[in-house]
Amino acid sequence: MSGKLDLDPVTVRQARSLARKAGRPIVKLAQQHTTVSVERATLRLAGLGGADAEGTPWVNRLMDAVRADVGLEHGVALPVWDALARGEAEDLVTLAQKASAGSVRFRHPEGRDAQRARSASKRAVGGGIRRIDARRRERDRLIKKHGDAPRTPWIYLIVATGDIHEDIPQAQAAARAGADVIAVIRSTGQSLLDFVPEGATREGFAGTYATQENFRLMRAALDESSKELGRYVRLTNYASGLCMPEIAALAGLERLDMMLNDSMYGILFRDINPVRTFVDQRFSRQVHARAGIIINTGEDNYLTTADAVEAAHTVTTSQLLNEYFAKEAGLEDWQLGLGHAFEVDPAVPESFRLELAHALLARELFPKAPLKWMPPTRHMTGDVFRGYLLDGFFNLVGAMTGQSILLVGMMTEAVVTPWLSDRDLALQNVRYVLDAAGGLGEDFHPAPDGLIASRARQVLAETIDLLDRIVHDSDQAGDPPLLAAIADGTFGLMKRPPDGGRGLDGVARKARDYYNPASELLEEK
Amino acid sequence: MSGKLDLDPVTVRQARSLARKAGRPIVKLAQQHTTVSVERATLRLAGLGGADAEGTPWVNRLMDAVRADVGLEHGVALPVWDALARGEAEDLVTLAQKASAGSVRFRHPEGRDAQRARSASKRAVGGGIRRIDARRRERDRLIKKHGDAPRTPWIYLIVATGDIHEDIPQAQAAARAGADVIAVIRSTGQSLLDFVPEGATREGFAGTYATQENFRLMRAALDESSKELGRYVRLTNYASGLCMPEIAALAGLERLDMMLNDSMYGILFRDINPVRTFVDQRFSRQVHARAGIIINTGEDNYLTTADAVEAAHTVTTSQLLNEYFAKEAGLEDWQLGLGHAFEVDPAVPESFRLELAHALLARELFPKAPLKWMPPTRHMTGDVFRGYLLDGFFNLVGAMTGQSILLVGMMTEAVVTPWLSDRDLALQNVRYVLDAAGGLGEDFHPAPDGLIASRARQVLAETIDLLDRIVHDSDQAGDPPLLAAIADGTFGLMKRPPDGGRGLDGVARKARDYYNPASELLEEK
Amino acid sequence: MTTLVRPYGDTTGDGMVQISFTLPVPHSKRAEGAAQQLAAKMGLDPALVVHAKPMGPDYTFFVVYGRVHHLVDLDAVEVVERDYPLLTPKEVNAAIKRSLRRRLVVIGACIGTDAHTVGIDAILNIKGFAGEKGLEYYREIKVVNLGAQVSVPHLVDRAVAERADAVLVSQVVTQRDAHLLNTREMSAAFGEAFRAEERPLLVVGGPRFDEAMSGELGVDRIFGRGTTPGEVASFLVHRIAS
Amino acid sequence: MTTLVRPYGDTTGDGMVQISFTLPVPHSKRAEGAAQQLAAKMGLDPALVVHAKPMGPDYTFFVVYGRVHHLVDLDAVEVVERDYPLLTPKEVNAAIKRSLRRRLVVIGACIGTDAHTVGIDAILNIKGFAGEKGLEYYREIKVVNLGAQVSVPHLVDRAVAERADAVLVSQVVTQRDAHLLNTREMSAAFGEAFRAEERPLLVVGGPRFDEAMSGELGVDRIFGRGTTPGEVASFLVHRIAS
Ligand code: B12
Ligand code: B12
Ligand SMILES: Cc1ncc(COP(=O)(O)O)c(C=O)c1O
Ligand SMILES: Cc1ncc(COP(=O)(O)O)c(C=O)c1O
Repeated sequence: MSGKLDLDPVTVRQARSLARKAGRPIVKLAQQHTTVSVERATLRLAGLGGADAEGTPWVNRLMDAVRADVGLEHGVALPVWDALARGEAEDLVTLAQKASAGSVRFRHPEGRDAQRARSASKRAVGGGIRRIDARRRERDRLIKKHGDAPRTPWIYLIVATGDIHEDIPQAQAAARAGADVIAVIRSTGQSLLDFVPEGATREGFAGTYATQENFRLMRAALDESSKELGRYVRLTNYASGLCMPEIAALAGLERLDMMLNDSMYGILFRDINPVRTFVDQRFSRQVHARAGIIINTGEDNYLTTADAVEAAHTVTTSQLLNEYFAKEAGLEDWQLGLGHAFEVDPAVPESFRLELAHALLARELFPKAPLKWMPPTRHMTGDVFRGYLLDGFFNLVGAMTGQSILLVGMMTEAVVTPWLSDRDLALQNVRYVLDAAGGLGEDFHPAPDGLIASRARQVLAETIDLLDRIVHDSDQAGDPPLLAAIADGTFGLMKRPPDGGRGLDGVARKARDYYNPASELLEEK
Repeated sequence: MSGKLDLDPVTVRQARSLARKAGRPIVKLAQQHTTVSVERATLRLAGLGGADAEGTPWVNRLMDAVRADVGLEHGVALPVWDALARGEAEDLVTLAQKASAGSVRFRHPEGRDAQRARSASKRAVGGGIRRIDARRRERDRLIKKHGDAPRTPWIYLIVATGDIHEDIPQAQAAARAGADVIAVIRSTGQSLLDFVPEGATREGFAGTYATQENFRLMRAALDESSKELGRYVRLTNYASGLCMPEIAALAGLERLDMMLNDSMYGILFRDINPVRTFVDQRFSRQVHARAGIIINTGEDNYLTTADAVEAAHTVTTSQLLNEYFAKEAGLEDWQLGLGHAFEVDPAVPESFRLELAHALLARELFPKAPLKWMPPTRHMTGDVFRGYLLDGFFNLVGAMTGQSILLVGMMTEAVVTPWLSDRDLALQNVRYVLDAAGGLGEDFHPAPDGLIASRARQVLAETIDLLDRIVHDSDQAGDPPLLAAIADGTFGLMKRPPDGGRGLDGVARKARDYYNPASELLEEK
Repeated sequence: MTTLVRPYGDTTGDGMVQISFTLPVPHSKRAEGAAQQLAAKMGLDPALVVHAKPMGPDYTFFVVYGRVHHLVDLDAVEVVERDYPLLTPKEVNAAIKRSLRRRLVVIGACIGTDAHTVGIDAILNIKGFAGEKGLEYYREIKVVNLGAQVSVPHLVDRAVAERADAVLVSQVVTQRDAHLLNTREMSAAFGEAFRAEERPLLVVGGPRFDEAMSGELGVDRIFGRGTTPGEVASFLVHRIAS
Repeated sequence: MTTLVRPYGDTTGDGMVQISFTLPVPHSKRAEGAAQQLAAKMGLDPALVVHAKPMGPDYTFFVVYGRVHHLVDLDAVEVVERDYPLLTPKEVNAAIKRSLRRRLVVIGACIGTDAHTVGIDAILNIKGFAGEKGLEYYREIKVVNLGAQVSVPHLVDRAVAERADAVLVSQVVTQRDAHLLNTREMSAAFGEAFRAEERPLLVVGGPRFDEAMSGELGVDRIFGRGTTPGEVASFLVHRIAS
């Protein structure tokens, strides 16, 4: 699956090097800051779970107390393990309880105390990392035992009832009907919560809360299904939002297999502060890298607010940036589920061939990445018959261009969150297309100067232009150029200034003596 | 659109020469016989229309009377115009009326009487032929005036209410919605009637009777639509059945534009006697040739009773035979709407690519013929969503292989005769596929040894085998080998012996002094 | 298991259904209101008109989603359940041999102007259907398949001539209730031609029959969509040879 | 034109409709009977179950076609028709200038956890919708677009601070009636924060609202699917500046 477009390798290299240029200052920025969620994730890796009677997680309670006493800039680890060493409590939960009752005071340890806290915290967090490692080995073992998805693209289906106990049978039914990957859609609003809810939940809107317990329940259910079906069924959830690092940690601990994790989605679509996002993103991806989790990026979303033809190059640009950030965080090619979508207005002449051009460009730019191919949403209407047809042609593009992860489209996209029957009909659609036309790639050879190849070249050229503009962008504060570009509305037509958005108050520039055992362990390897 | 399969020209020539070999004895047979319907068509061309009070057409009345007196083998012309010359009646209708009242006796004129009858009949029939010629010129004029269909494939839609007055608004609505060709489906059972009903009719089952008046009404309505829409909208009906020659004459007189006319459909699917069919077919095609009508053959039907993969080569074989018979009857390449269909079981792996192979084979074997591409019917179920999808992929094969006439498939195929909304949805489907993927042929290049090219070669090879078996077939009566092959169930799994089936009693071997002015005029040119 | 259920969209008991239809009115807000009214009369509440498409100047097509409050009472469902045992071909043959001491004679046909023979052939021809051989395969059944477009008088004549035990008739075209008209004509003709005790068993089949209508149509049994030859053979034995 | 109509399949008055739904029962003849029963309760007679597909061991999906006998009475259709004149931007500006003598202040937001801004942006942003410019384009309208996921208290505060004449709220997510809950919360909060005469005009919009529910939800107007900015501007002028 290479060379159908005959892309110029020099141009491709140029695109990557521009992405690196745009990304590097952001990485630096991320290295220089920490966030409340990074610190809470560290506590979670050290084994602190649970919540108080009001549902506020202990990690939040503890973090807030530490911050109140010594600030965020040194990290949570030294003050916490110093307190433990000082005998303030026998374990983390007790410490958190006492802290929230106001009966512990934290300090920033120095010298040998600091040394002692450092090694204790590293030991504790190391336990969590080892659990993640064990989960990863377990996944490998189960895949070997049950077998993997029978073919690519993997068939990726969502469940979204809002109630984990309705989600589970629906997910199992979907797996039985052929899904290789189940994604549990999250409740609206969760991404703006600055804490991760606890326990099994039944009250989500248009999605189910991401909680450790929900992760566990669903993973166990799908393990059952994997056994029954003789193939390992993957589970996906969302890292995005104000708690990216923590959710990434929980996903690793509960053996999720994929996570939605985009470098800019939170900024653009949830108005989360850009610095907060980039810091959280880097940490969360380091955790995913360790956990062997495949990330799913969110370029598809751009095309729900911007036009899919005009903005095609912003997708490519974002893919290159996501790739750069991901690799910098330690993810390997096989973990890069870069997103893109079938969102060209069906009324545009040759829309299908434009989709082929875009999809093939992504395929050939990222030949080893498990691309995530998203179905039409924006131009779906209440005409469910037309919708079913569009989904079929979306599936066909997926088959013809060798996409890796096929997010199954629903005919009721413009109407309701998917019904049981929608999912069944959608799978029937996918199966027909893959079985009947799966090999059509063999006969698909875009004419060298035909519409498809020209269009792909054009999008790549526009990408380079845009990246070039980004690396030369600037703002008065002297922020990294990518931040300035985001502020200008470059992506998805959303303008997000570096000092705007939610969660900025959870960011701190690291002090010189900042210490985080998780980062140390994750970067070691 | 040529050379994608790289067919061996020697093999192609061999196939055609075998078809000629199989067809020639049948043509001879046809030349040696006449039928009641050929003779009645001759009377219709001479201007005899109308029916008696019971609805029996005057042509039937007159024919039966002549036959009772002098037999069929001399033809109807000489006895009839001899009677007129003898002053038995002043015109054909009166003669028919008297004849059915038993007040005329017919004789077979000899010598100068015969000469006189011959020229009188030729003059009379010549009038009808001239009307057909005028209608053809009128069509050319209207196409020039209004414009032709904007692109290929032509979009071909059926109406089938059973009531001409419901058909008309539906046909006009369909034209407005984009149909280039309207076909009025015929009532069940009409093809077995040995007469053509008269007048405007409202009582068909699953189709509307083919009558001269219905033809006229619908053509007038579509002329109106053509004017309104600025493109000439074509009208199709069915010649097939026991009255093929007469309906062909009426179609020419009423400026229909296409006619269903297959060399073997009547034999196989209506159990009409093979000799009757071949004789009627030849005459009717001579009329179509003169009228500038495009024929639609019926190979698609084979795949409703036989398996579309196993029997693919019977379609190709029949196409070659239909081509041979058509050209022998004077039709030109642009008039050969050879039929084929998207009927491979969707559950067969690579079914879509098999369809591509079959459709491309037809396209490349008959590069100048306006191929008629028929939608899935057999594997349609009550799952209308799935049906809508299959129709989309059918449309795509049509676009990718350059089909000329696209018979629009309906999602309710397995449920009801098409509803107004089915037709609208179906057109939306066609439009999407043609607009979005119409140019995909540019990028479609079957790998030389890939599945598609190999499959096409295989079908062609099986065709040659079959034709070879046909030309070497024989039966005890010494019938032409093709008749023997039909008796063996070679086509559509139907076994039809040469002396079985309906309508045999309407066939006669021509006497030495047989005369038919219509044949003479039609063969002159 | 409870015997009262509701449609299931996304959660138990949500009652969600989809409907589509055309109204002979030009598209407008009022037309959408009319669609809503119809949906309400069908029991949808709330009813969401999610798609309205003008088809020419006089018609509008609608897609509606909504919740119905009707309960489906599984206990009240009346279906023509198979009330006879399903036999293997061997058992069928044995039963016929035992009780009739001659071959059972079956005549098959598509009557009226219906020319759809695939269905009746699926029941009669050796080739069969869904992996089951057709009745011709049964040693103890004599099959006379008359094919398509057989007139009722001709069918009666042949039934008399062949001393048929059962007459199997297929009807696929249902437009304007063609299948019902033809079936009634057929059963009436057999009623006239035979004394009640001597009348052959009358069986009709086709994909769009309502299996519960046999009484109304004057036949002994109706077989619908997806019937297999084994079911038919078992029924014949049950009624004629046991 | 007659005011009583029926659905149109293929001929006038045939009453034909299509429905589909899932029942939480394993596939069986009984299940098909259950589907038939539901269709009958919806008024289909005859009802033809043309497709039944098992979805796992516990559910079956059905497609049913049939004739409904309900009549649609066009006269009885109640729709929220536009009861105000449609103005051009020029006329809107002129009317505001004339009657308010200051700019009309509009606040827009997606409230609750809803983050679908495309709809409200289509109404507010200059770019507009369906070829019409959005309210920002109107010289005499001041638009404050708060964006997505705005909490109700925050919205009320801003309305007070900006002395808003109208508050425009969008709700797209409807699962578990999120849009209704949020709208009710919003109207209640405004009811508490303002005296009746001083309360800004409350307008909500989104593709799945029932436009007839404004009374029930305590708002002044609901706009549905396909609303254009001009309609909204004209309504505001009609209610505030005339
Ligand atoms: C194949 C086919 C044809 C072939 C028939 C070839 C042949 N020799 O049979 C051809 C191409 C000739 C044909 C022609 C026409 N057809 Co046709 N055809 C079909 C098609 C595609 C499939 C039918 C089929 O073979 N099904 C497979 C068999 C195995 O299933 P079955 O018939 O249901 O049989 C099963 C059961 O019902 C039962 N069964 C059936 N009969 C009996 C009898 C007994 C005694 C028993 C026990 C059981 C039994 O057992 C069988 C096995 O399970 C359908 C559409 C569809 N996908 O269903 C249209 C369809 C049936 N045809 C239709 C029409 C209208 C026609 C025409 C009238 C169109 C026209 N005006 O030209 C013509 C004329 C035919 C005529 N005079 O009757 C309509 C009928 C509409 C309606 N509901 O009234 C359909 C539904 C298509 C459509 N939507 O318009 N057709
Ligand atoms: C674009 C889109 C998104 C984008 C939104 C980007 C953005 N900035 O808005 C993204 C990708 C972020 C997104 C995310 C989600 N989405 Co979304 N999304 C859509 C989509 C594809 C199109 C909506 C749209 O933009 N329509 C175009 C606009 C112009 O139309 P409109 O909203 O109807 O607005 C018009 C009128 O209604 C009216 N109007 C609307 N508001 C107002 C307000 C006023 C005052 C007035 C006067 C008029 C008015 O005027 C507008 C112009 O005519 C729809 C599916 C579809 N095809 O409809 C799903 C859809 C709305 N999304 C849905 C869901 C569930 C989600 C998620 C919750 C999924 C999840 N759990 O992750 C998330 C989270 C979002 C959240 N927290 O709310 C569901 C809602 C299901 C339901 N009925 O409850 C839908 C229907 C898809 C589905 N079938 O599941 N989504
Ligand atoms: C990368 C990414 N993250 C998260 C989400 C879901 O967003 P949220 O849970 O914030 O509503 C999406 C949307 O599909 C996405 O693409
Ligand atoms: C060539 C041809 N003739 C006639 C028909 C229609 O048959 P009839 O009118 O005999 O039922 C068909 C079927 O579609 C056909 O393909």
